[in-house]
Amino acid sequence: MIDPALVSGLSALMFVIGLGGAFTRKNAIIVLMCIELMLNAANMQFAAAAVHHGDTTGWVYTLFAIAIAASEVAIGLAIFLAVYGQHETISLDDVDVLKN
Amino acid sequence: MQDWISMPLVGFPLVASIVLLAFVSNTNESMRKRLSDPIRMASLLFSLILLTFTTGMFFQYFGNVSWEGISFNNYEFTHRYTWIESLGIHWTVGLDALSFPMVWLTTFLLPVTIIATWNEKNGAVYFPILLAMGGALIGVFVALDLFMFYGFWELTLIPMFFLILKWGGKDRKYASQKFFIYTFTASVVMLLGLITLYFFQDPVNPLQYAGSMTGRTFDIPTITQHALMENSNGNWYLGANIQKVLFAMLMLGFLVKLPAVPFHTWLPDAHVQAPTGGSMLLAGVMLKMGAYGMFRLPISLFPHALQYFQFVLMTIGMVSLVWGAIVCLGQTNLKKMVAYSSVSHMGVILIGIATMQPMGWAAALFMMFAHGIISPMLFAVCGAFKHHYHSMEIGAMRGMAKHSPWLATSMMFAWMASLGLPLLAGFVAELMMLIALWYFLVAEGWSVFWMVGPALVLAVTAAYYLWSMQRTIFEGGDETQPPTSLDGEPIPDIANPEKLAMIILALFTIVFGVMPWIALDMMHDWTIQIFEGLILPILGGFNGGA
Amino acid sequence: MASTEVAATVHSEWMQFAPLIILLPMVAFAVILFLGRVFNGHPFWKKNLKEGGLIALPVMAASLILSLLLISEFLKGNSGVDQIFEQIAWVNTGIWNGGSTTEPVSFGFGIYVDHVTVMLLFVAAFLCLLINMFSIGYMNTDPINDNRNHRFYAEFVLFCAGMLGMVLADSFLWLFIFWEIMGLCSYLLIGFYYERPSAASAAKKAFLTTRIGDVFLMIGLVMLWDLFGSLDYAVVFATENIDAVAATSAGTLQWALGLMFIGAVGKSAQFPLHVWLPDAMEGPTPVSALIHAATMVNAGLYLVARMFPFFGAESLHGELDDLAFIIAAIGGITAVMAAAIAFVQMDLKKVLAYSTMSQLAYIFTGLGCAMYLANTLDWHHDSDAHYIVVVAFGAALFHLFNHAMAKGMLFMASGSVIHEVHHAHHHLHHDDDHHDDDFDAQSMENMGGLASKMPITATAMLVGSASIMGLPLIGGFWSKEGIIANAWRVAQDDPRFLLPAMCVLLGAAMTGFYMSRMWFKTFAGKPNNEIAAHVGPTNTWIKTPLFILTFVTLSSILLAGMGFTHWAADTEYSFLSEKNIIDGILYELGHAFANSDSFFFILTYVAIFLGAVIGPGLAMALYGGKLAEGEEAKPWMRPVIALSAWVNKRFHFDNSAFTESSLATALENRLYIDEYYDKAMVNIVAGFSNKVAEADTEVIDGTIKAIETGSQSL
Amino acid sequence: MSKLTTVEPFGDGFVSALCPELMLFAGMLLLILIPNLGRGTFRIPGTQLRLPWLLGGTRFKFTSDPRLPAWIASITLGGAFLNVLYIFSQGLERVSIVSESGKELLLVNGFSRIFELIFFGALALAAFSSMNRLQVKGIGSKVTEQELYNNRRQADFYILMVTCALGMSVVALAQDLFVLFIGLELASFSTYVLVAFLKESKVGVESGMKYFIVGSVASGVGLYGLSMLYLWAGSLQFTVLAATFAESGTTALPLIGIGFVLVGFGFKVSAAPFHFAAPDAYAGATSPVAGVLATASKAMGMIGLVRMLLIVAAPESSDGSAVWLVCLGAMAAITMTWGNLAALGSDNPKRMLAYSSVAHAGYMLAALTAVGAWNWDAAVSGDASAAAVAVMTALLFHLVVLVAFKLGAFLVLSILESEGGASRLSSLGGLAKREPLLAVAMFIFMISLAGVPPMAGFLSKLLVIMGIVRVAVGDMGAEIADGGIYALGDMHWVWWLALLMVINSAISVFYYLRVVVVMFFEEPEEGREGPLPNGWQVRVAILACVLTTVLVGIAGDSLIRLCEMAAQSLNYNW
Repeated sequence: MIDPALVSGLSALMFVIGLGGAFTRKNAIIVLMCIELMLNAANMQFAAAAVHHGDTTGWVYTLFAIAIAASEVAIGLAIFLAVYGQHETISLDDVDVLKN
Repeated sequence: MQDWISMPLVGFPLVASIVLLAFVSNTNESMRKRLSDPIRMASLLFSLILLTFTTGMFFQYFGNVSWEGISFNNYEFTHRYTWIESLGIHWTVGLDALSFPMVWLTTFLLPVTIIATWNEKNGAVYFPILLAMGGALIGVFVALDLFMFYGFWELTLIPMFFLILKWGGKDRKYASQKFFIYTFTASVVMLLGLITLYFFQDPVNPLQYAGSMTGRTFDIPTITQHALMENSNGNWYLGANIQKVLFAMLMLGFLVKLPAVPFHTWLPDAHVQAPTGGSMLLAGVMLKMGAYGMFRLPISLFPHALQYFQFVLMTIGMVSLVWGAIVCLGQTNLKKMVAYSSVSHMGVILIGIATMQPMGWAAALFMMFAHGIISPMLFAVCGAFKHHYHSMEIGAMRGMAKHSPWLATSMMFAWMASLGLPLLAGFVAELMMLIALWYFLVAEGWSVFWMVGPALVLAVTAAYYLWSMQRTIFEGGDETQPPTSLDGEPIPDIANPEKLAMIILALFTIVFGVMPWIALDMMHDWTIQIFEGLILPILGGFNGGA
Repeated sequence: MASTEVAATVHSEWMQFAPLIILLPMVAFAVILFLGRVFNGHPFWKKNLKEGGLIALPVMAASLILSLLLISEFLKGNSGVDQIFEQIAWVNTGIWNGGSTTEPVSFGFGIYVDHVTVMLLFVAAFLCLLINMFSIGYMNTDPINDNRNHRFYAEFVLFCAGMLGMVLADSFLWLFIFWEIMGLCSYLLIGFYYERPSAASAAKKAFLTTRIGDVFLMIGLVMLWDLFGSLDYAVVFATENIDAVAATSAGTLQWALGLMFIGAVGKSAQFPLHVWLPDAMEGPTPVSALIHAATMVNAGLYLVARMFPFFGAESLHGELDDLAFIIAAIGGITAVMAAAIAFVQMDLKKVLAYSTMSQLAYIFTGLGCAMYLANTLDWHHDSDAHYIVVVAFGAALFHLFNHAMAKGMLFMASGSVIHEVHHAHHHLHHDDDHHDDDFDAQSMENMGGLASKMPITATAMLVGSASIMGLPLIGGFWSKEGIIANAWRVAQDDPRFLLPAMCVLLGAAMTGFYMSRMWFKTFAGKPNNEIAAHVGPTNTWIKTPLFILTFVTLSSILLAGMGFTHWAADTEYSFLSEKNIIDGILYELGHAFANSDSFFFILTYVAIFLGAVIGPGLAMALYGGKLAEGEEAKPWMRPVIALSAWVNKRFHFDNSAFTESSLATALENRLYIDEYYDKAMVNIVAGFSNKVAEADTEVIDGTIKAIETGSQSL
Repeated sequence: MSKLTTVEPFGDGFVSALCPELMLFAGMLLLILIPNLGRGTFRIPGTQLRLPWLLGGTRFKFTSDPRLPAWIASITLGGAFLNVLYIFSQGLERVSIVSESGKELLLVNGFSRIFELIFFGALALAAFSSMNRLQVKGIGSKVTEQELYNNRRQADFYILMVTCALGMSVVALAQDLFVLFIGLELASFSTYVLVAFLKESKVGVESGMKYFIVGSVASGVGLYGLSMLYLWAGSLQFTVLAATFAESGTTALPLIGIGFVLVGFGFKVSAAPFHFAAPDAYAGATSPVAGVLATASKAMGMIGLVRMLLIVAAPESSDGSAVWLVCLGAMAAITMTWGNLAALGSDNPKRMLAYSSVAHAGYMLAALTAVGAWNWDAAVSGDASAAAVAVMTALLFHLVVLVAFKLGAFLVLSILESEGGASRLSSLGGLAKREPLLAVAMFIFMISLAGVPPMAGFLSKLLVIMGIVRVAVGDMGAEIADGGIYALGDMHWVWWLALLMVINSAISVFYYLRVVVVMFFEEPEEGREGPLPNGWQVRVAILACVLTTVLVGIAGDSLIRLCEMAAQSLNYNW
């Protein structure tokens, strides 16, 4: 059995990577991937905590979170597609019609 | 007692205005033009009905109230019912000798303003807005609930904002916004002061009319009563520190409204851009809201703080007085000059208050009243000048005595009244202020050099008024002979309604100048009552208390 | 609701109508203004009512009659008619003196009559009526005034109401109120010809200059109120009140009175607030007569005369002598200065204006000296001292009377001259279209030799001038000698007073010169030009008041004989005191010409020599001369003209050295005082106010705007 | 307060307790179904027999009406709204929905009901007024009006609205942090799509993308915070969390976890510094959607903040301040000031309203701060918790009336938008001439936003300031009456937040008035002089907003009491 603490640590690492990526990357797809990374970090933490507390609710949380992540990806990709259709790019820096 | 009368005083013009506005709301332009005549007549009729009411109240025809002898913090025509019970907000109205002259003044100025601006464009909307303005102003004066007071206080901004915005001069956009924002800023600070005051009430023993949720009340008579009890014996209601802070916060709102230097710069802009009717009501009544508020709230509640801030108030008043007058001398714009002269006159009110003498306060009250009759005439003259000669510059039109004798006469009369010619309304207030000031300076051992300010202003006021008359009524030199025509048209004198308005205003200026006691007796009585009811039990001697 | 009874001592029923003396003209003001506005140009209004002149005339007559009734009542009662009208509580208020209650304060209006009142009341009411008559002849015959005379008459009656009210008022407050009303009317009347820029600026100058004085007056009143708790004469003159004030704050009282005196300086056009008076000649001539003879300038004198009880109070003994000196000194300086400027004036009315200033200065000197005497002598107990004080004060008041009559006459006469010169000019040139070309009807350059053409006018002018000069036995002589004598009497006590004493003595000679110069240049010699040769006699409306005033001036000796100088100054002496009139005249003559005190005996003759010989002699030498061929003056003027012709022939000298000197230039420029004032106004006041206005927009409003833009840019 | 009844999912009383939500669910199903009804047939395999099964194919005339989905959605949402009102009028019943394992999932009480009122009201108005919207003109040549009016896309729009409402009401009801999160995500996903709904316009998709990315990052952070809290407490039940926090709340793990969760909610209420996406989203979204974001969505975020700050990390009852007090106070100050200053410089009315809603968020955060300080005055007697209730009342009142005037303002803009854009201030030009009543309505909204009496906005601001001042003053009034002496500095520092708030509302007058000036003063833009597009629905919605704004402003007592009741029902330990 893996020590839940290690899992927790890994999840923290994933979260930091995800957060950092989300803030620094320009390509919307990569940002989306980073967000997924953050969600998955949370999932791992839930799982680890469920093991730690011996509470099954944690597993349920994980399942729900995976579903949420999936729908988020679906929505995100759809929006990016529409963006590409209008702007012909999905670089966050280049999409800047909105001004004051 | 016919207490109900004070209700329609507020409600009637507001409702009338809304009804009239509803008439024209969804009409096109030609329809509005056709409607403007009946609406003008209706507005005049409504305002005359109001005037009849208040005049009847004065002559004890309605209510049989003797305006003298109402003791401090007692009110006539009171009327109260629950409004927002949870917060202790009641619809409370009432009148005393402080507010009644202002209410009468408002109802007097409404028909006069309507007459003076009889031919204002887009009248179908203009006159109802004037009515709404009048209703809001009356509301301020009759309100005996802090919430109501503040509500009407801000409500007055809205019709005035539209008056300036829709009927104003070239820079009306800027001026109306500045007017609104400036006075609003000050009054929200005042609002915070009011709320803080509200919560400093003692909730343990639930007050009369207290809110179910808060255990405190917005009721002015109740609060005043409490303050009166607590203030005695050298105590400070709410404690010295808090009282000073609250006093300052409330005063800020009122000083900006008054306005006092250095918070006055909204006034010239607003006046110059405002239409004649707006200016008349603005200068006639709206500025007085500041002085009225001072008497009603900070002075009645925090007499100790008043004494503490006496020097500050005296300084502000003196600076307003002198600064306003000197700036007048440097003005080339007729209306701006008159606006600054208002600043100067409001300085008189502040000085009167700062003397803490019954005579000084009576002078302040009478100045409120007298200036309320004189300044509309000043602005009516300015408006007529602008309307007929398409310019506000002093010297744009010369030799008015020749081609526009009516306007010239009105102008001279108004100018003379404003510079404090005896037997016209303004003189009594100035004289009483001077006497009270000197008495105060000597009695309290202040430097007599404070007297230099008023002395200087008496001369400077004459100088700027006379100088401007020289350049308008008379002819100013060879190179500026009066024109024989204006844009090819013969030069017009003022129209008949304007003449009528001028005559009415001049008549009342003379009436209150020759027989000041008509209004002054009641004001004097109020100052004696507040002194004997509030100030003397608390201060009981010069330099006491603080 | 607002009337309280304060000591109403009513002597007879109709006395209740005394306020009508003020009210009638006030009502007439409104009536004339209204009717004039409505019926302007209507033939009935114009011809039959003289555009309001014939409404004003009966009103002024009624005022005069009521005044005379009041005066006679006062004389009958002889003294003690203090308040004959119940006081109206005009302003009720309160003051808190630090005690446990507030003290009620009331400002009331009532009528107060004493000897000073009575004298001034007669002068004002009488002259107002005469000037009104004169105006009808003067104003209504000049087409330039058509359709605006109702304005003149309205303002005129209001002015008279102001003067009468000021005289009758029972408190310093109401004195000030009516004083200001006069200020307004003088503004309106001086600016009567509003189309002339010079008139506009003169009106402004008059109002502003007097206003500066008024500010001081107002503060003085405020201080006085603070001392006495009232401004009613009945209160402030009460001995016990004066004693109470004297005990604690005599110095403050001196300051208060001093500030009030500045108000008088402004109103009576004394140095340094004299600049408005010459300019005020821009108004029509009746206005000049009104302002300079009957009303406005006398107001300042009246105010100072009103202060006399303070100076005379026993408890203030020796406390107010500095102020008395200042009053006398201001008078002395102005007397010489104005006379000097009058030397070089060519404008007929300007000469008279400066003469007014100079004569008023005499009166101030007289008042100052009288007050010094009252303040330093023990006159309450010592009957000699009492006599000295009373005569000193009486002399000043008598000079006020004489000057008012003479100057009123002179102005009306000069108006008559100007009027006719103007007509002659029109008659010759028929150029009604260009009314105001370069021709100056007021300049003495356009006159000369008019004695034969306008006999009544010339006579009036001659008598008036003589009265002003103080030619023995005529009008002003009686009072002027008194003033000079008193000045020297005081100078013996207090060397400071040598300044005013020298000034009045010198002034006597100067007066003699400039008044004679004026008369000779106008009436003697040959006509200076064609216009002067075509001047015709004047109309009846103008002649009548001249005739009456000539008589009054000449009969001044009668008044003197009746004890005017004693009675006007102090109620202890009754009118027509114990002597009969012949005795009185003889007493006065003896007192004047055969004074038992050798100093004053010499002084009298020095003064007579200076005023009646040196001054006129120089003027004759320079300006005298025969009339033109075939012109014949009236018999009583012939010797004067003949004498002048002889002196001119015998002693004529070339005065170009003087006329080209820088002093003459300075005098022509009024000693540059106006210029300095103007510069101060433009550079200091206007400059400063522009800076302040700039600061207002740039700094105060600028801060607001900076907050605005600053927050917007965020 | 009524007794708490416990109900198991789908047990007795479940339907009556969750009636509004179930109505929404049914409406959602109808929205999916009805527009698809048509002459669709189903061929039995292997035969030529076609059975009509009514789905797909050529649609009926009735079902192809483009306004149909809007009607369904409006009726559903409006019905839910009326249902809540009805429940209020009948007296509230507190129902707790507890899972079989004993976990408390949802709680129906005054607090949740009043939020349901907000959500359903706002969405019903938005849906109703969107009914007649025409698409923005000139988004691209390839798009025909036919397509834009496509029934199926209309259906999508309203389905999302209903799901959004559903998600929001779950947030209001949730008693488990994770349930709350799921509701939040449901609502968020709906709003992402609603913002990006105009996929034919550059602006629409861009704002959608930005809103999506920032929102996703925020919810990612929030979810991670959730997991940390779970790790710490072993449960995400609010009751458990609160109890655990009271024991050991000041360690790093829960504080960081709570911080992360707050980031998620802070984004929803657009509090600084998480407000950056808001202006873009509002500007790009259609106006009714932006209105929903500014009102309902914000209220939803506020629920999260209230739950986390006041329930979980509750301020201690013994000596006052909550741990987060200074942090939140600073956030409130920055948010209101930043929002106002940014709004000053904005020329786009929608952006301006967005920033103004940031400023309003600041005011609400200030109120929350005050609640956190409710018990600072140690001498306070039993009356003090009423202070906290008062602030909470103010907060709820503010959220309720905000729907009226903020959404109303967006609805006015939506009329202009369907005419030709509302992204410049000048597009409001001459509105007073073109349609005076609309201008008057906008004027009322603006001064209400600015807080000028007698509008509802004034009353709400007054309540908030009163609440803050009441907390700040504490019991000093009573003690002064007993002879105590206090200075200004003796008041709690949240008083200065009140001062900042009034100064900010004065600043805000600048930009609100600018709108008014443009409407009443300036000429219409070229080509826009004519009458405005028709559409009685949106005007009815605006009228409802105006009436609410004015009536509540003049007579707001009953609403105040309602909010007070709701605030009291939140009370756990204060």
